[in-house]
Amino acid sequence: MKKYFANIWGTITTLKTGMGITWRHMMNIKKDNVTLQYPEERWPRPERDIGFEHEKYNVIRSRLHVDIDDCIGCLKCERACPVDCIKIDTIKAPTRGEDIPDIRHTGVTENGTNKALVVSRFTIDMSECCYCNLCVYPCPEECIYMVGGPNSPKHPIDYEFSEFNRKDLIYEFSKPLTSEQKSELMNPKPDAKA
Amino acid sequence: MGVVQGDQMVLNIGPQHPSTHGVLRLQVRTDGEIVSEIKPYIGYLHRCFEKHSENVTYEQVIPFTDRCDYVASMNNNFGYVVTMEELMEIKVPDRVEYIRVIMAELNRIASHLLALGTYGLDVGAFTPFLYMFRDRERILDIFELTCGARLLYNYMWVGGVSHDLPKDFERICIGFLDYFEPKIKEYNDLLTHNKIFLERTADVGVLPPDVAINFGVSGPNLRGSGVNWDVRKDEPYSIYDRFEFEIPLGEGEFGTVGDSFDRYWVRVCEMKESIKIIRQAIKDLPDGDVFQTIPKKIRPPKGSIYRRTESPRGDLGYYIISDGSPIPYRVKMRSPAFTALSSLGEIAQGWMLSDVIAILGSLDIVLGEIDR
Amino acid sequence: MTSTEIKETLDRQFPGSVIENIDLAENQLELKPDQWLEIATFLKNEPGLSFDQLECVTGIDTGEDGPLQSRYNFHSMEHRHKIEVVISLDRNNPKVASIEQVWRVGDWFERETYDMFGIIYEGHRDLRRILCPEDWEGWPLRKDYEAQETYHGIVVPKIKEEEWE
Amino acid sequence: MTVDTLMNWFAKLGDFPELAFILAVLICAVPVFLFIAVYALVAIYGELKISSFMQDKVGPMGQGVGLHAGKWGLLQPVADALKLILKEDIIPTSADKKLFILAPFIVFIGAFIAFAALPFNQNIIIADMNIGIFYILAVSSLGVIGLIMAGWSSNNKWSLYGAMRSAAQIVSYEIPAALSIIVVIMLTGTLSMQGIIQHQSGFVWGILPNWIIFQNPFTFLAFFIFFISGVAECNRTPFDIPEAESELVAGAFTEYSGMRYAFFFLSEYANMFIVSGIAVTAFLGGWQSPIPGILNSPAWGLWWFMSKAMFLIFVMIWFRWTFPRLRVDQLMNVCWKGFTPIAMVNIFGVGIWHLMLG
Repeated sequence: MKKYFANIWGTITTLKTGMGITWRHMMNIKKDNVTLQYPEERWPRPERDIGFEHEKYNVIRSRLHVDIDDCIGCLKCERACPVDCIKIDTIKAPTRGEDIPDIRHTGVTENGTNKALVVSRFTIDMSECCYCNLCVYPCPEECIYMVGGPNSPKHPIDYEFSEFNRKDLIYEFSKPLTSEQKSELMNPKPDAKA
Repeated sequence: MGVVQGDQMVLNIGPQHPSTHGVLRLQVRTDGEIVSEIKPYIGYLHRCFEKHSENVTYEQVIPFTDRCDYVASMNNNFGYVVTMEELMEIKVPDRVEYIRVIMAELNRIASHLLALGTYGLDVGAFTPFLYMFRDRERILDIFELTCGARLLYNYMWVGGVSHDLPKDFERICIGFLDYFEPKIKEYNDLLTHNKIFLERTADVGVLPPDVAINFGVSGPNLRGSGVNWDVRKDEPYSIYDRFEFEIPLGEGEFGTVGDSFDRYWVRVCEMKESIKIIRQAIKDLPDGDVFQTIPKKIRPPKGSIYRRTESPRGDLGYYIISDGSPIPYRVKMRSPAFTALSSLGEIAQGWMLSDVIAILGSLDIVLGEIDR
Repeated sequence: MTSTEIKETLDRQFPGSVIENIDLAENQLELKPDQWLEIATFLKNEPGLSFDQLECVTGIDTGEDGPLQSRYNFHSMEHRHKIEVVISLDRNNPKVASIEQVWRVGDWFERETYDMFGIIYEGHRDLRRILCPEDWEGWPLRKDYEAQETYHGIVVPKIKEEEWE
Repeated sequence: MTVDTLMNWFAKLGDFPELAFILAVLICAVPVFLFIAVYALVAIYGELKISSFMQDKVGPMGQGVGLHAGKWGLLQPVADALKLILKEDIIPTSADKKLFILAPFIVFIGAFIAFAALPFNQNIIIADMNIGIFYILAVSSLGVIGLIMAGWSSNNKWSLYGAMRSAAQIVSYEIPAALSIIVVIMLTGTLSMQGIIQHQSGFVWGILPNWIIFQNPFTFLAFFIFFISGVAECNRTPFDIPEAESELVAGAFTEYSGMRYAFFFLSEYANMFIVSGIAVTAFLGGWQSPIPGILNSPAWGLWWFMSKAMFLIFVMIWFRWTFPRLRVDQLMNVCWKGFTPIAMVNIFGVGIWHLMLG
C-alpha cells in the first residue's frame, strides 16, 4: 500500500519537474530560441581564424573551385578523387609557357610554372562529389580548392547552390574551345611550330 | 472442445518505419500485442564499402569510412588511421594524438546525444530530442570550424590530421563544455527521471552479461549489462592511457542489470566522462606540426592487422590486409551495431510491440554501419 | 596466455590440427578445417583459454588459384588475451563447420562471410545471404567476381560511363 | 440560442412541428460546425506555436501575407487545412470501401453532436437537456465505433492495431471519467449542464468561488482524474498509443489522406474541446466568473467559459510536448489499478464529507 502511494507520488513529482522545464523554455523563448527565419536571416558561419588569409584559403567545404589559369593539367586531383567526379582532358600546347590569346590560354601560372598543356576540359560533377577534400592537397599549383561561406569572394552564398537540373551541377571550369580550335591545337600547323 | 488459440500475425516493421533508425526490416510474429519472434532483415543500405576499399588507395578509403557510421564519423576515421599507423609503424606527434582524442570524444558526445534523443522519440517524448539536437549542432559547429565539414569530415589522416586546430579552438571548445555540462541535468529532469520513461525502459529488454558477450555486443550496450569492458581502458590505443576517466556500468538502478534503462543511462554517464577527457586533453594540448608524419605515399608493408577501437557504439574493428601495393587487398570493418542488432531477436522476444521499439532504440543502431 | 602457449595447448589437445605457416603473424595460427567445431568448443570452454568473445569473422580470397580463408578473431574477457584463427578452404568447395551455436554472434558473421565469399558453414541453422538480396548471383568479395548483367531487369552498372550526358 | 427557443419562434409562424424541428436543428448545426472549424484552426495554431516555444524554436513565422505563413505564421493552419482538402483522397484497393468512407464521418459525428449540450454561457446552449451531462458522456464514446471501422476497413495491420488499442483505451477510461462525474452529480443533484453551473455560484471557504473543484479535497482529486481520463479519451500523449507514430506509424489513420484524414484531425480537436468543456462545466464553474458576483453578464460568461476551456486545452498541449508515451498494459494499469479505485473511494469520500461537513 505504501509502495502504491509512493509510486503515485513519484509519478506526480517527476511529471511536474518535466512540465516545469518545458514551461520555463516556453516562457524564455525570446532568449532560448535557436532557430532563424532562413531566407531573411542567415546562420552566421563560424568564425574560422585558422591562421591563413581568409580570402585565399577557406576551410569550409561547400563547393570545389578551380583557378583554371593556374592549372597545369597534371591530373593529380583526378587521381586523388575517390568517386571519380573530376574529368580532365589536356592537349599539348604548341609552345611551353606561352600565352595563346585565341583561346585565352595563359602560359605561366601564378607560381611561375610554365604550362606544357592546354586544359581543354576540366569538369567536376558536384552531384557526385563527396566533399572529402582529397583533391585539394596533391595540387602542385594550389589551384583547386573548396570554397564557400561569406568569406568566399567566388561563391558568397555557397551553401545554397541548388539547381533545378542535375546537369547544372556539372561544373565546367576550362575555357570553352570550339572543335576547330581543338583540332588546330591537336594538329598544329607547321608555321605555328616554327 | 479445443483450447482457444490465438492466431499469430506476421507484421513487417519497416523498411520504411518511423523508428527503425534507417532502413531496417523487422519481421515480427505477434500474438496480439505480444511479440513471439523477431527476424531482422538488413542490407537495404548496403553500399559495398569493403568492395569499394579494394579499388581505391588507402587514403581514399577514409571518406568511405565516414559514411559507414555517419553519426560518429570521427571515430570511424580514428579507428582506421590507428589501424593503418600500427600496420605502417608510424608514430604521430603528440599534438595530433591530442587533437584526435578531442575530436573523437566530441563526436562521441554528439553521437550519444543523437542516440538519447531518438530514444526519447521512440518512447514518445518529442521535446528532449530537439533539445539534444540543439546541443549537437554546437558540436557540429566546432567540427565545421575545424575542418570545414559538418557531418562527414575526412579529418583524420594516416599520420596526421587534415587541418590544424583554429587559433581560438580551446576557448570555443571549453565554452561549449561549460555550456553543455549543466544541460545533462536538464535532460535527466525532463526525460530520464520521468516516471513514464522509467516505466517504459526499466526492466524492459534485459540483456544478461553472458548473453551479451556471447552475442558480441560491445560498447555502451555491453557496459549496460555490467561488463567492465572498454577498449579505451583495456586495450589503450592512441593516448587514452594518459587520461583519467571512469567507465560507467549499468547497475540496474530501477530494474534488472542490463535493461534498456541501463543502456540509456550508461550513455548519459559516458557523455560526462567524455567531457572529462576533453577537458584534460585541452589542458595538456601540446604545440607542434600536425602534418610532419603524413607519408607522401601510403604503401604499407605486406601483412595483416586487426585492431579495434571504441566507437560510440562499441568495438569498431578494422581488419586490413596489405599486399604491399598502394591499394588495400582487403578491408573488413567489424561494426558494433551489426552484432548489437543480431542480438535483438534474442532480447526482444516475448515483449510487447511497443517494447520492441524501445529495445531497438536502446541498442542505438546505425544502419549505415550495419549494412556498410 | 601468449599465442605460442595457446598454440601448444591446441597442439596437445588436437594433435596435428595446427598447421605451421610462416606467412602468418605472431598472434595468428592456422588450423585444419576438419576438427574445427571441436576445437572451437574447446577454445570456449577450456578454463585456461575461455575465449568467450568472438570478435570478428572474416573471409579472405588469397588470389587467383589460392584458397579461400575464413579468419576468426577471438578474445577472452576473463584472461584478456586474444588469438586469430585462420582456416584455409578449397576454393571450389569451401566448406567449414559452423560455430554459430558456440558463439551466437557467429550467426550473422558467418552469414556475411557466406554472402561475400560463398564459404559454406556446415551446420549453420539459417545460412542465407544477409547484405545482398537473396537472389543475387556470385560472391562479391572474391577476386574473380564479376557482377551480373541485370538484376530483375535493372542493369547493374559496372564501369562508370565516360560521359555523363 | 437553444433549439427550444427557435422552435417556439417557428410555432408562432405556423403549425408545422416536424419542419420546425428540422429547421431549428439545421440553424443550430451550422454555427456549431463553423465554430468547430474555426476553433480547430486556432487550436492547431496554438499547438504549433506552443510546441515550438517549448522546444526552443519559434514555429511558423513569416514577414507578411504572401510570404511564407503570414505574420507570425498566422496563415499556417489555413495552409494546413487547404493542403488537407486539396490532397488526393486515396482509398486502398483492398479496403472495405463503404466502411472506409463512412468511418471518418462517424468519428466526427460523435464529437459534433456532443456540442449540443455544452453551455457556452447563460443563454448559448443548443439543447439544455435535463440529462445533459449523461448525454455528452454517452455520445462522445460514439467515436470509438468509427475508429474501429477505420482500423478494420483499412485492411492494414497497423490500422487494426491502432483501432484495437483505441477501443480498449477509450472504453476503459470512460469508467473513471464517469465515476468522477458521479461526484458532481451527487453534489449538485442534477444532470442538466446549466443546473450544474448554477449550483456553483457564490463563495466557498470564504474566498474561493464555489466551484465544485474547490468544495472539498475529494472533488479536487476527482477533477484531475476526470481531466486525465479525458486526455486519454482524446488519444493524446501520454496516452496516444492508438496512433503512436513511432510504433504504429499513424494507427487507425494510417491509410487515410486528404479530406478524410482532416475529419479525424478535426474530431480529435473537437474531442479535446468537449473534454475541456465538460471539465469546465462540472468542476470549474462553467461560465461563472472566478470572482463571484461581478463580470457575470452573458458576454463575460462566454469569455470565462472559453478561456477556461482553452486553458485546459493548453494543458493538454503542454502534456503532449513534455511526456513520453505509456505502453498499452501500463495504460490499462493506470486506469484499472490507479484511477478506477481512487475514483470509487472518491465517491464515498465526497459523500461522507458532504454528510459530515456539508
